[in-house]
Amino acid sequence: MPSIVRRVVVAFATAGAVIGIAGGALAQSTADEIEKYREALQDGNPAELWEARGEEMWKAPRGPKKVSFAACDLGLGPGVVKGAYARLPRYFPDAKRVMDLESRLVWCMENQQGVAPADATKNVFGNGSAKRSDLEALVAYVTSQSRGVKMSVPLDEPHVHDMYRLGEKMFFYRGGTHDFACATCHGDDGQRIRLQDLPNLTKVEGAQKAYTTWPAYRVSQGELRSFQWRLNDCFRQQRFPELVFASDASIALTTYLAGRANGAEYNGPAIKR
Amino acid sequence: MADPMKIRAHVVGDATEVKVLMSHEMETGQRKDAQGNTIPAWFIQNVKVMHDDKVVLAAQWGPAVAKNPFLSFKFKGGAKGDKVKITWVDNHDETRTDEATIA
Amino acid sequence: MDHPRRDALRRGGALSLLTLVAAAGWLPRGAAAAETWNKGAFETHSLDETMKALGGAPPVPSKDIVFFSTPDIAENGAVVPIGITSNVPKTEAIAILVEKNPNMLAAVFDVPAGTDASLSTRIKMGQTSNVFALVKADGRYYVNSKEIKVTLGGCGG
Amino acid sequence: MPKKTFGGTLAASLALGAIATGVLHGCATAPADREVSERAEAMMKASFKPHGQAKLDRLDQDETQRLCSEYAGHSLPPTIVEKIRQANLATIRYPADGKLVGDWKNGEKIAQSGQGFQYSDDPAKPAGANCYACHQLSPKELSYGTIGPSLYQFGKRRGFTDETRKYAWQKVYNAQAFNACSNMPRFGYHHILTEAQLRDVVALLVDPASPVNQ
Repeated sequence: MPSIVRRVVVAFATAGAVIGIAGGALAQSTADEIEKYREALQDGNPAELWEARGEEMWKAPRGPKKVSFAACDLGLGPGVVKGAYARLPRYFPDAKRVMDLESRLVWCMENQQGVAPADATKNVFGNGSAKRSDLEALVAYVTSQSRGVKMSVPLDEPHVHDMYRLGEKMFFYRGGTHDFACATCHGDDGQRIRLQDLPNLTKVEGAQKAYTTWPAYRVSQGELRSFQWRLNDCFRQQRFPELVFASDASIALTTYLAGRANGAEYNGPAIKR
Repeated sequence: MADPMKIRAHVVGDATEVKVLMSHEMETGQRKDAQGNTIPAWFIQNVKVMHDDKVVLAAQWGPAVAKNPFLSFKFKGGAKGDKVKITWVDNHDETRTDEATIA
Repeated sequence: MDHPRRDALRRGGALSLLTLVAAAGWLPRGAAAAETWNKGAFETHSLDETMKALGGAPPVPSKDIVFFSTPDIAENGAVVPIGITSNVPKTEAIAILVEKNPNMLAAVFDVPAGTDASLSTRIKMGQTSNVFALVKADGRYYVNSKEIKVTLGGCGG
Repeated sequence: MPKKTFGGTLAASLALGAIATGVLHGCATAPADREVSERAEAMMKASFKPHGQAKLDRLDQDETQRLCSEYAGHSLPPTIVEKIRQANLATIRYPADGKLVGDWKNGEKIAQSGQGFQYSDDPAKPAGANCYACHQLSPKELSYGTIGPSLYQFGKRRGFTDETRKYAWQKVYNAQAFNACSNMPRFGYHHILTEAQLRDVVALLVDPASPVNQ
């Protein structure tokens, strides 16, 4: 090492001290520093770039029928975006189905804008030919319009209540080569995988903290990821087959987790590692 | 055509605080795609921030600046209603200029 | 756009960090400023190579250069927040270098009079490394460093 | 598929236990609840698609998985605990040459890797055990999880004995032989790791030269 560098490093190296600390103190200082890292990221969230793109898409005429999302009812009336995400999933009589935001957006594309079903979900999660799809931008915009709104999924509605109970069963369903269930990693307090804190989703506080910060800009991927993506990628790591986008099971699990988060202020899209 | 920047400019005391997010891949040229082919470098090389006709910050970036770059700094002066104009140029000679009003 | 000028700079070849920082400090005010990119300086591959370029004017270690909002540990190396404030009087330029990145120089900022010598941005780090904050002030060079650890994460990797 | 062989053994012994004690079904779970479980399972099977090596049969539960799902969130009745432990203990196989300890250096690599069995993984490549995701092992690795207990000085604390080596082998092979409904994957039972890899992971835990025991 050239002398100048050695001098600088010796004179001012601070992080090096971390190496010397053992056991609990080390884990604590690591956790504190990771917390500082997360705080530093809050200063600017690239999710805003998606929100801006999504807002334009929401307002523009789209699809073969040249219809904008002004006709799309997210549960609070056609085109109403403010606060809509905090009340999803919900039962939509026109579709005869409980829907989350993403399945509802796809329904509007197909049924109002005339988009072919295959096209509406072609590149979800950035699969296929594109790195990203319009859906992430639309999701970023719609969710941003519930920022500060209290989560209130209509669990009293019988269809929603049934999906909640099915989602709960799914959460505890162990299977695959590794015996994993959602609960394996998200069923206890204060646990981590590597250095990532795992929210205990069986408790209201844990579910609230987790659900209200999705979708999120993932710095590890440089992309905005939706809640459907979150579930899909959890099951991949659970060694399960692929969870189909907007499938009943994906909506049931979303209903369970969103319902657990009821009462908490929605605070997405967030920025995460 | 690149997506617009997200620029925030606020008066803080006697200075103006500028925060900007840019939409850019900032591809390093060192990564490989699924087929094993190198993904060519594609990154912003120059950034210039103007207040009126004055350059208040100029930067040269390499590909080690993070994807969807973020930059925050302060300059003296600037009044509510003034414009802050930011331009970037990347190594493909693509460029984008956006403007924000100081709040 | 001023292509001939830019190409000339690219052909410059053995441009050192010293001349880079010098160039940054003397960026012409005006439209041409945004089209100057010092290829040579952004292609130094080792610390030795970069530091050797400093020749007879090695930077002086300085505690007047301060890192802020810069964690000791990055949860992900793809985005590492770096904040640097230079309290060295007459600071003209601030550069960020990462010792163990394939190319050391990450960014250089020209700080004109009237702009605070304090900024934050985000860089990529391939692994745990020292990060250098290099400052040019009143024609002289100063440096401070900080080690940032990059951690592994996730369940699937 | 090895799982079927072992799973068969497992299911048979569990069924025997159920007949003997009569507690396998019905006590902790109301019929309405079971109806929801059945619909949830049917819904899952209609909502997943095969992807690469991850086929739909991964949703088929063996008896241990089924019981652990059923009793999740409730305390396990002692009889069920015992049945699960016995059935899983019966699945443990030992190397023909009796050698339980391999190379800790390779064990460390296996402990660091979380690759394997995801549909995004190349099935031709060796799988990892991802021990650090849940456990502290070598003190040099700062990035470790806490779902499982710290294994730092595993061998040193227990003594470098035949019993320790056998226990380590059994635990990695099938943790549910000891801890019913443990969160830990059954690395031997499910053939996640090869016999040689199991030896290497055991070495990481019990070799006096392993960084785990420094």
